[in-house]
Amino acid sequence: MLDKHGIARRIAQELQDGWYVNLGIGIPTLIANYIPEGISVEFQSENGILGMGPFPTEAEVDADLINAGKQTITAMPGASIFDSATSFAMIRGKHIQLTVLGAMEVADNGDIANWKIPGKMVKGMGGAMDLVASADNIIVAMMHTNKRGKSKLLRNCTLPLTGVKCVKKIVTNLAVLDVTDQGFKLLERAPGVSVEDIENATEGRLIIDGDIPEMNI
Amino acid sequence: MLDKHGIARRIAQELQDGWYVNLGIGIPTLIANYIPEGISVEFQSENGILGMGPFPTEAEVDADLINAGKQTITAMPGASIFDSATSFAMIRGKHIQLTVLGAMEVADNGDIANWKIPGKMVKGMGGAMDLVASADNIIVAMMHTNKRGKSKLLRNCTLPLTGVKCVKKIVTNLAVLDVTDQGFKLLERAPGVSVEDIENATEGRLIIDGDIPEMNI
Amino acid sequence: MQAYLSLKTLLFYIVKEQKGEMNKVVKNAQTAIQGIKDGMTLMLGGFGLCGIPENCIQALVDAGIKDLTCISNNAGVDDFGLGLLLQKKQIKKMIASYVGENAEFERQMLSGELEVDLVPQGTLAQRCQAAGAGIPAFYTPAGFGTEVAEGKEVRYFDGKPHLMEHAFDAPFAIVKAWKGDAFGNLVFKGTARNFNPLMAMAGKITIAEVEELVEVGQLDPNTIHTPGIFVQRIFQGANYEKRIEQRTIRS
Amino acid sequence: MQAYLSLKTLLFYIVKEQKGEMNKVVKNAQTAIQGIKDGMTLMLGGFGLCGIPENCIQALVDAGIKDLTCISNNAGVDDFGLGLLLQKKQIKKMIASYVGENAEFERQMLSGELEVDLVPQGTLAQRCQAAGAGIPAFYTPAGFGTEVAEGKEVRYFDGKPHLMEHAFDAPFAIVKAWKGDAFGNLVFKGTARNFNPLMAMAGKITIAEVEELVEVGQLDPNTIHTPGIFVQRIFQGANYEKRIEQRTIRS
Repeated sequence: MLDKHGIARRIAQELQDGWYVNLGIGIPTLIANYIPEGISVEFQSENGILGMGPFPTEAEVDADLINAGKQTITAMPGASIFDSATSFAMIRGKHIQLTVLGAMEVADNGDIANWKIPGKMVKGMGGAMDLVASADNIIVAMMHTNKRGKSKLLRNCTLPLTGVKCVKKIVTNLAVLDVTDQGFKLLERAPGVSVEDIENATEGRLIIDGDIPEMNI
Repeated sequence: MLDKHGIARRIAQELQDGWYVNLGIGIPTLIANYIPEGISVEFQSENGILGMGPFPTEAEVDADLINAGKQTITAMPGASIFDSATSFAMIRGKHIQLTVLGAMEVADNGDIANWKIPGKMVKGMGGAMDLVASADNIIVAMMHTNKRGKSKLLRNCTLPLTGVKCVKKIVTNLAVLDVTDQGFKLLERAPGVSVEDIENATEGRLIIDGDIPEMNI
Repeated sequence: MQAYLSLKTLLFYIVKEQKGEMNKVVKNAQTAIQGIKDGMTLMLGGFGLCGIPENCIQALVDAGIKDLTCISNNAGVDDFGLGLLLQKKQIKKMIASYVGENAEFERQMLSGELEVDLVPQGTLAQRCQAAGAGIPAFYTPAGFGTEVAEGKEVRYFDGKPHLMEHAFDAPFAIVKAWKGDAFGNLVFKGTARNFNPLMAMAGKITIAEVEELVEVGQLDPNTIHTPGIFVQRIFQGANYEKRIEQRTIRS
Repeated sequence: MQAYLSLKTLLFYIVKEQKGEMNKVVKNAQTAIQGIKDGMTLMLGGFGLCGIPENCIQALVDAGIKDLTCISNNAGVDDFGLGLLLQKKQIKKMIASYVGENAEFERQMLSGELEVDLVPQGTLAQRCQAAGAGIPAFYTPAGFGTEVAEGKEVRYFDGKPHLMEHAFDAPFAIVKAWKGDAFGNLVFKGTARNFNPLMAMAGKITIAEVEELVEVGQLDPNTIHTPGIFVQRIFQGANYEKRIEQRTIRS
């Protein structure tokens, strides 16, 4: 079973040289720490920067340089700054090669819910609806089950949707899965996790085709 | 009767302090030479500059600084440069207070034709269609009749239209006229021009209400 | 760019350009917000607390203008940014993409005192830009199949569903820039740019507060982010706190 | 903006960013235009002869690629700019707003050899921007009641008629900038900016030729006009003529 850092590390293996990547808040943010050797990617933050660098040192902190999570950041050499319309032009116009975000629920047709729990506080969708509606390559990074042990990989989402039929791949603490027309296709098991563990934790349609290898992580 | 410079001088009287103005090619360009004392305006050229200055001296010529007529220009202090989308955002978004352009024909309902003569060479509309469709304040600067003596102020345009019901005011070599729901309303006569001269040169509906003063120019 | 003009030309023209209506400088925030009335719709620049018009927000609090509809990506925090207007219950309706980090906001929303319209961030940005550019409506894929799509026209392009979204309409926009001049030209710094240039284009009257007001001609025309035509009033603000929401440090 | 990063941090990260796929530098125009085939649609930046990709146009002439559809505000003059491609009859269709000043263009159009689609200049710009921004369609008042409106959807907003216009679709865009770096970041000079940043956004593959290729990190992130994400290939051009169409001098 993976922890949050393990999930980030596994997703980092998906990165390809030269990609522009948008990382959501939470687990996705951790991915920046695990970029494979020999791979160069640029991180976009939708509040208006491309080429986001690591968090600043105390001396580098600048209130005018933050990411979409409102965290202080740095700019890498070759970075560029732009307004919010240009930022979402990059997103909507499919200039970003990979979007990684968290989710509360994913359905086996690729629907995703991650912005609202009716009856509870609604914080808003931020840029998530634009990201999921536009990106060709969306990976969801999340725990396989919620705090009450209920599966987050469902036949149908129960929460208000963020986007329909958009998620392509899911990396959880238990598994790596593709979203296909027939449902979740199990690709890899986390270290020490059995196919049965994954079956038990998955409510949506699960396709198990042949031997399922353990992640190489 | 006015010459081209006279027409430009009369239109310059319409300028108000603080206005942003787009001047078309031809007579309109001459207006910049007759800005009244105590009035500050900024000229926009739709290829992407606000705060266009006079033509350059030989030493100032820069191939990367031209106006929409492809003439070399200068930039005034306080000028700004932008791309074509931003430029037409200014135009379409009604940020320009006055647009002056030439015309081949104007109808008494405000229709304008100035981009195409069927069977002859078509040079294209450039930015004229955007300008006339968007500007709240459009003045046409032109000769009252064409080279064959035919009126250019018509009941209906005969040439392909550039825009419909958009012209607000016309300044010709003979007169100043407003476009109203009832047709061209004669406001002023050019020096030495009679009301009858103007009636003879105007094919569209002409409203003559009371004494028509001579221009103060 | 000043180099394009000879000194002689420059001196000849600069005198008359510096005065009159082209000079948009007002005294302070209090003067700048004149004309903003109860019940109006305002656009306010900023992302989180980054690049927000601190001086004008305080002036709106001081002036006690109420029943405002505020279009802004966020709603500040409890004791800063738009949170200050929320505390005094001056906001009737909030149009935003993300409103977390604000307990008073939550309380007012749940009690029904505050109306909230949540808009996807990219759609929010594009609706501002469209307003400034005279584009009344456009199509975007964002929000199809979600609550956001309710009541909106769906149209397919290349087989993919899109929603029709409309330009915003705001009599006033308030933005914050790094530098500006008397003509209203603005330059932003870092990610404090965000929604500011878009909202500057969109306001019928746009108020810009700047950290530094420079002489006309000091800003390079090539690097101006917001041409002065989009700004109607400008002033040099004071006492910028520039509060940081998430001070995240690398060890 | 480099000041935001300590020298230590900078040196730590700069090494790995300089190589690999993020480095978009190609050798020259000939290499840059690889993949452009007969019959393709190209966007080409520039207004008149100002800010046109001189090197790539020459490379297209040399490569003899034909039946091209060119989206460009103008069509050059007889012996420069796109006029060079017209001379060799490499252009099948021209999408532009203004095509005067070109006798060969006129001849080909009148003889029916050349197909011409005239688009209002603001609509042309917006259709490029929309393509880059993933906006498939938008509404504009330009052209209502004219030939341009033929076959287009008319829709009223606030009682005013608008036409629906679609985003362009171009596999290649070719732009010319003043400075650029290996990541594809671009800076333009003066009115040579014009359509270039919009077309850079719109091309599936965007080729940028620049007068000066600078080191990554040299361009101030705050003043970059086109972020590198929009550019796939870049090279430093040579022998720029920068011909002036109307050399107008003040006495």
